[in-house]
Amino acid sequence: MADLGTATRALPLAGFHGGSSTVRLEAAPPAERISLRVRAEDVAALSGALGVDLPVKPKTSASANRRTALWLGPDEWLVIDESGTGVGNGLMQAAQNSGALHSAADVSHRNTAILVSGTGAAKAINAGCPQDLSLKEFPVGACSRTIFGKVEIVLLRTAEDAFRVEVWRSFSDYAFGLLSEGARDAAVKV
Amino acid sequence: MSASARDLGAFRIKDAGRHTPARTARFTFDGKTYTAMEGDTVASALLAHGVHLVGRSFKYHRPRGILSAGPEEPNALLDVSRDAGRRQPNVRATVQEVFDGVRIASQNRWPSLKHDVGAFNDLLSPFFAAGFYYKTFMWPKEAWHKLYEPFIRRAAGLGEAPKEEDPDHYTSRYAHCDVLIAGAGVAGLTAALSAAATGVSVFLVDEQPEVGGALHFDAGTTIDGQNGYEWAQAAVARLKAMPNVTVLTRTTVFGYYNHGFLGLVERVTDHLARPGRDLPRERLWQVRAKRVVLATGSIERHMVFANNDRPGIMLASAARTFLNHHGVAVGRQVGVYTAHDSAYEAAFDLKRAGVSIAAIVDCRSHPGDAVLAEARALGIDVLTGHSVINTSGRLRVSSMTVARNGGSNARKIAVDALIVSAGWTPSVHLFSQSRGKLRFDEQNQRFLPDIYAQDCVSVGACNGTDDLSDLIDEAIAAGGGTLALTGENSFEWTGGMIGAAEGAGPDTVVKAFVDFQHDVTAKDIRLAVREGMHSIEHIKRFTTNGMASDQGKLSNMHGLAIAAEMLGRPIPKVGLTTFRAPYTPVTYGTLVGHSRGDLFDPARKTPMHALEAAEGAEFEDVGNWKRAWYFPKRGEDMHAAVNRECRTVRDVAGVFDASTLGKIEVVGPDAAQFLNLLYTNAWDTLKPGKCRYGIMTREDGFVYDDGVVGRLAEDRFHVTTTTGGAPRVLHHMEDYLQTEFPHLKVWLTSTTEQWAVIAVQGPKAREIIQPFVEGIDISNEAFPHMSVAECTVMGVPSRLFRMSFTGELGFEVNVPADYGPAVWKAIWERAESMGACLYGTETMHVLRAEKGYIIVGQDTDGTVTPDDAALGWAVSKKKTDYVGIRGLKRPDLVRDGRKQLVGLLTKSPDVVLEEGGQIVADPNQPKPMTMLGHVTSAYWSENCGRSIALALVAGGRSLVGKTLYVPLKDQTIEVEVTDMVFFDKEGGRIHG
Amino acid sequence: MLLIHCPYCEEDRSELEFRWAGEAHIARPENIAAITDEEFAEYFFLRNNEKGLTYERWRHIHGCGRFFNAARDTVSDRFLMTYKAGLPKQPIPTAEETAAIAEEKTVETWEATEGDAR
Amino acid sequence: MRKYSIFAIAREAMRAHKGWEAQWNSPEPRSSYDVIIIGAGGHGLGAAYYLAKEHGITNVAVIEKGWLGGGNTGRNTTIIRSNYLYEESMDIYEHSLKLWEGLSQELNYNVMYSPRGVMMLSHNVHDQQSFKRHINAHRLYGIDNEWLTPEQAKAYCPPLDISKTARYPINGATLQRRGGTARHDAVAWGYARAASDRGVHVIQNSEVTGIRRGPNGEVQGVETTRGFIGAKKIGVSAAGHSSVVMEMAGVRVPLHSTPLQALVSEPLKPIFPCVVMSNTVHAYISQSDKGELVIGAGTDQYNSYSQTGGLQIITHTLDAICELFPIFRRVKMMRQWGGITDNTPDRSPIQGVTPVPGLFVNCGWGTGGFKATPGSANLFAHLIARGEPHRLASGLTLDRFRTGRLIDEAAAAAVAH
Repeated sequence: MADLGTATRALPLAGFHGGSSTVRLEAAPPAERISLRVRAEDVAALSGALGVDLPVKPKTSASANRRTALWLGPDEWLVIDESGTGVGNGLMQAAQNSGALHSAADVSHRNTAILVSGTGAAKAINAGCPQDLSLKEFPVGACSRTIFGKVEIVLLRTAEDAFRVEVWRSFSDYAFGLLSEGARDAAVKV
Repeated sequence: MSASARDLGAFRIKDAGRHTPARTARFTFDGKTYTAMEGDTVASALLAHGVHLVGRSFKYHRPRGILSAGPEEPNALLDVSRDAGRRQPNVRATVQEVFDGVRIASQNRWPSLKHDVGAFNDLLSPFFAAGFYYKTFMWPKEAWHKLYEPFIRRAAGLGEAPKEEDPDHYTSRYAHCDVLIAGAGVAGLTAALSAAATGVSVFLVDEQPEVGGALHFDAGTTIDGQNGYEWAQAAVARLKAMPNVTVLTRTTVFGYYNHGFLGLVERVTDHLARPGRDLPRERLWQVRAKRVVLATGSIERHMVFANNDRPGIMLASAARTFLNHHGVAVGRQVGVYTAHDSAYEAAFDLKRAGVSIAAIVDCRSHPGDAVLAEARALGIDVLTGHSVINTSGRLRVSSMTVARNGGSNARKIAVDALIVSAGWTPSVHLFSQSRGKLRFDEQNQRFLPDIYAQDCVSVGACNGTDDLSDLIDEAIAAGGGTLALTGENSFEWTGGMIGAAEGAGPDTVVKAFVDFQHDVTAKDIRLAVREGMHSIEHIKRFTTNGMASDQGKLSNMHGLAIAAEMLGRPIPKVGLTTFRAPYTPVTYGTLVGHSRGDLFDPARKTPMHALEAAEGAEFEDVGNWKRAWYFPKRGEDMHAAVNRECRTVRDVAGVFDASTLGKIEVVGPDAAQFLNLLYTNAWDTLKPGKCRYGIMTREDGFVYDDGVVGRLAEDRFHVTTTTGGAPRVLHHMEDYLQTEFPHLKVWLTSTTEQWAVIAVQGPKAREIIQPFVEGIDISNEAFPHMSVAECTVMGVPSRLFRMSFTGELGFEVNVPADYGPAVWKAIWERAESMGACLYGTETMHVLRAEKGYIIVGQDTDGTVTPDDAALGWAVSKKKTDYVGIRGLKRPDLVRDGRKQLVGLLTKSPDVVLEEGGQIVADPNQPKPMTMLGHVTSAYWSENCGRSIALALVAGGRSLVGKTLYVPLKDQTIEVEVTDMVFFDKEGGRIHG
Repeated sequence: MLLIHCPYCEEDRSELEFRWAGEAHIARPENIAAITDEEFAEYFFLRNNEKGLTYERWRHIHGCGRFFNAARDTVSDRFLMTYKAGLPKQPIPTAEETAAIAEEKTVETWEATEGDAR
Repeated sequence: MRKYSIFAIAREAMRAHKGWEAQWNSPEPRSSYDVIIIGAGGHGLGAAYYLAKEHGITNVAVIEKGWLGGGNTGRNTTIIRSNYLYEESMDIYEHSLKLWEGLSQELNYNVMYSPRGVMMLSHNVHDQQSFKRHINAHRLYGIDNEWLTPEQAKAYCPPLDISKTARYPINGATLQRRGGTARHDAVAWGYARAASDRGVHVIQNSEVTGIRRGPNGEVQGVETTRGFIGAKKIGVSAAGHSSVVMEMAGVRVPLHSTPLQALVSEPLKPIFPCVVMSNTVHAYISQSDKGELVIGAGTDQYNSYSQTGGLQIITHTLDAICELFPIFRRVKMMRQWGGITDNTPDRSPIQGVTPVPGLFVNCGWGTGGFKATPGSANLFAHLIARGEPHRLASGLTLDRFRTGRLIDEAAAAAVAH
């Protein structure tokens, strides 16, 4: 009912930014997300419906028209749509239109994202992430669900010196805090 | 600067050492100010000023000096402070670098280092033999804890723990590399050059400020025709310039763990006078290395002889380091006592620097010919086949008593320092930590790496490779590359011994120290053997040999040899104590790293947290979550606030944040079938648009979790779990889905945080939310109790549940989390205007208890079945299978007299029971009493106008109406057993 | 901290991403409702707890989320192999690895083990 | 056995301690014994001692693969308490605590039992409910344990941070004053000496490789690295290795063996007066008489016999310690080590008969075995001598896993103890 107004979206990290001389930290803008579960035989159908090819190789992602599909497991993807800013979730609709067997759950608000960039980005993330983030082992486009300190994150490398850290909303200020410490340490001249 | 400020110490040798005279730093030791050169360690700086006495030993409080020049130091442990908050006990003077303004103090002495009353213990030492405390202090019984122990505790210990919270910060970083090289001496540097050239990623780690290892003291080494130390600095400069190489100095590899995982601690600021605020004090590196090259070198051993612990007695290599690296002479009239050629070179260097050498006393009859010839050439008096059998000097050695082996022709020789060497012990600590197996090298009396347990190789001195060119070849090979490098030493070294020296044998009673810090002597070790300690571990524990903060780097081999001799068994048959991490002590703060304060453990907050805080909410910790506990108005205490909230919810309505409840989206054609297997109730009968309360057990049949499950569509369920249970329930479900029921077409997704959940409960609940809800009719007829529907709330796609945990008409509005604050604000504004309240978890607990609704984890523990919890109705009798179906049938789970959940009413309505109170039938029975159960929930119920309680009671349901007792600390409370519903027994309100 | 090869991610990952899930290849009885108390205790409680070669389950809980099986030596903590859930118990690949376990399992009198002195 | 006393020490001091005799015998094994106990830890040695002292059975051998007291007895953090929840647990741990109180005198060996108090911190409402349940049970059962306010807790243990701003503020604590610590090695050595004095053979450095059984399945003896040794009865008290030994007799037990780590700091002057444990943040700490802070870490998550564990277990423990005691952040870890704990599904021990005639088992003490040493040993001796459990241990039998009558201390054992 219009007179009671329409709810506005408030991101958990709204206004957060920080970092150091070598690392920039900022909250990512709002996005639509789904957790997508699909059997191998239906991957093609969902790829078509979503307009982005679901990658089937571990630790890889694919992007098309502002939609990114991240391989999380053999039948699991996180699909992020950065153009989706309105209410509702176009990804859910698109998946449903595929007509193929799948499970899509709207997690647009479960996750929030932190953008980590700069020459010290990998070092900052390694303050809490045990994975090898060298370009050789974790090239641009690589993604993985992993551990960051005491919380779980999904890590996506968007450029040589830029990462997207997807984290559950109630863990996001912890993640931001640890990234801030990592960023400070990454700026220390050895 | 004034003359005194420029006084760098009377024992500085002009033009010796590698420091820059222009750069000095002032520091204090026990209140007296000294000037040091930048690059000095506290040890070298004090020695430059002729200060040898720096500490007192652990047990006998004997005066002690500086024994070594490195991390193996057992004696010179000092209290080092930058300011009050940055005080560090037990710092090794041989490792701590001097910086301007640092304050140093000696430890374990009172009133002063020179006059320490504790030294009285030394006189009593005949009584304080190893393990004496096991044999006395037993009478009277209480005296140990009340009298003896406090005394012993005060006497023991070394430094004083910090009294203030540490103002410094520490950081931590994970890293990966192809090759990690521990130690940057000749071997480590060579291996690094070799490996780096192949392009692999290399970590080169060394604990000292500069690389070079033994080259710090060994001035006789030439590499590539260059002075060894200079070659090392040039080599590391080349390595630092390579993109694939990381060089870490002042960094110790303290632990070698499973699967190529190593712990490193980098000391970042402890050597700086004015560290920047962003600098961590220390950094923990957690490195996963594909391969490890151990180039950890070896440690010189002291000689074990009578009174070998006086200040001024030190390792020959240490004296050489102080001279060649720091430009400091350890004395003016120096004696040498050795069983190894290396000490001769120390004498040569000192002699050339103008220090007079009293004599080289060599217990061997045949030292190396080359060193002997050189000694003669330099006019140094060498006594072969002789030993030092005693020393004198109270606070510093003043003479050594020398005798021909066998004891004849003893004489005193005046010295102001005595440098000793019994040979070298390979540093196999990290190899051993990696679970490699050692072998004993009979000929050289040392343990060497034998069988490797991980992808790791030892090179150089730690591998027993003494010859320099062999060492270089070995290191090049270990690096995996090729390299043209040659090197030579001025002398070949021979000799070495372990165990007690002349005059300290089994027939003697002298104090010949093996472990300096713990005051363990050769005779203590023999005593242990005499008392039946035949395993080296027993000997270690009985004498505490090797258990001091140096972890036996100097003492272990000597102790082993003395024990072996006493036992008449070869050394390998006596065994070697295990090498444990850390190699040298590591600060807690470093290991903790970032995990402190806010980052110790994530505090999870709901989307509405800030709004609730603004309304004055008090919060409670539930798992990781911060939940609004109650909302006190001005002047209200918890009791008053909760009473008001309880009343208001039932009279008008209340708004509650239920966002923390776990949520799992269960999607797929076989969803209902899956839930049938995971919950005790049946789900295929649940129609879309309806919800149902579900109980989950594990195979053992005990209540595991509960929650309301809504069916949104044939193939989509919205499952809720307890707040604390969410992660384990999902894990439990995934386990069965993936490994037991993989044929089912269904998927699980955690949506706990997708939804902000706003519960509106109470008679006016519908009226409150009505205007916000679009797309469905929420009238009682169209949307009765236990309904669920997707709709729009304030223009946002939402899920609306008609359900209640209060017994009132209730709704739970699920909106996408980012919209939570806006919707909460709007609903609360309207609710408030209608006289409703905000309520927290405490009121929720009271209201549900009034209705007899249980809380899993409070009214149940891991031993309660659904039937025990009066939830038997939720266990399907028809289903042929579900998780728990068999466990529930086990004898003990179906026997009579099990503890059952019932209500309790106190005889006097005003008395509120204590949660956790135990229940008995006869309060006057003798202890130990027979306890029937305990109170699980107890509250003052404003709505009932009396106290209420729930309890688990043996055979409870058969005791309804009976009187039982709850004996508390100060009173015994009489209670009547009742059913579990205290309010609105007919349950009409929920359908309002 | 162990390094574990996830057969789904096809990569070695830190133990921090994994959760141990007990002995492998213990199937839930088809007719569980019908088995005896003894059989239930056997299924639910009794485990081999091998010293040496053990077959166990892990879940890559902070990675791909999959459960999988592993063969590990509980003396050295060395992984011999990991394989996907649902596959039958896999034989140990090489004789030398089996030998390695035998080596580990030699007598543990103190000469044999203490400080690993030989 | 030459009695230990201040006078004995004085006498020996006069002659350079040359007169001390071996504390225990190291004999060649006989061909057979009435009872063989496998495992010379505190439990096994103690059982042998009580067999000789209270049941007159002296033809006993304790067989140990390594050195006596070298397993968990010599690797634990020496905490003693009896404030468990269930009656079966209270029975055995309180029986043990009573024996601790007189053990030094009983053995004429100073085991340094130090009743300095064991404090358990409560951080939230749930902790408080659980602790009150414990305290009330203890009071009615005759066991000392009391509730402290945060201020009282701070007064008893000054380094404690009770600020409300802490991540998990402390809302109270329990204190068992009779709880405390003892010198772990001394317990093994004292029992070994006293048992040896009564004729028991302590046979170290001999590994049991098999259990020989007769026609009716009854035990006949053990195969060892020193050959076969006959026995009418066998008691297994092998802690982390219990599964391995029981397997030799074809008996499976519901155990899994996991590494449990601990660490000590450098020696410091007295700063920490008692034992403090926290289930919520997973930590426990005390200070040894030598001045080392003794800290118990958690168990690793997987089965292992390696006596080592991951660094992350240590760091997580120190997180918690430094939150509770911020002044310790600059203190240094001097040594870390691991033991192998044998854990049951309900975190309570198993002590009782087995399906094999003549074979008795004492295992599953998990992370709590040290405090139980005298009590467990005493009741195990009774079991072996009489062939049936003592009343105080009657609930600890293997059969409970069939009937489902578990003694679920798991909740109370959220933190290793």
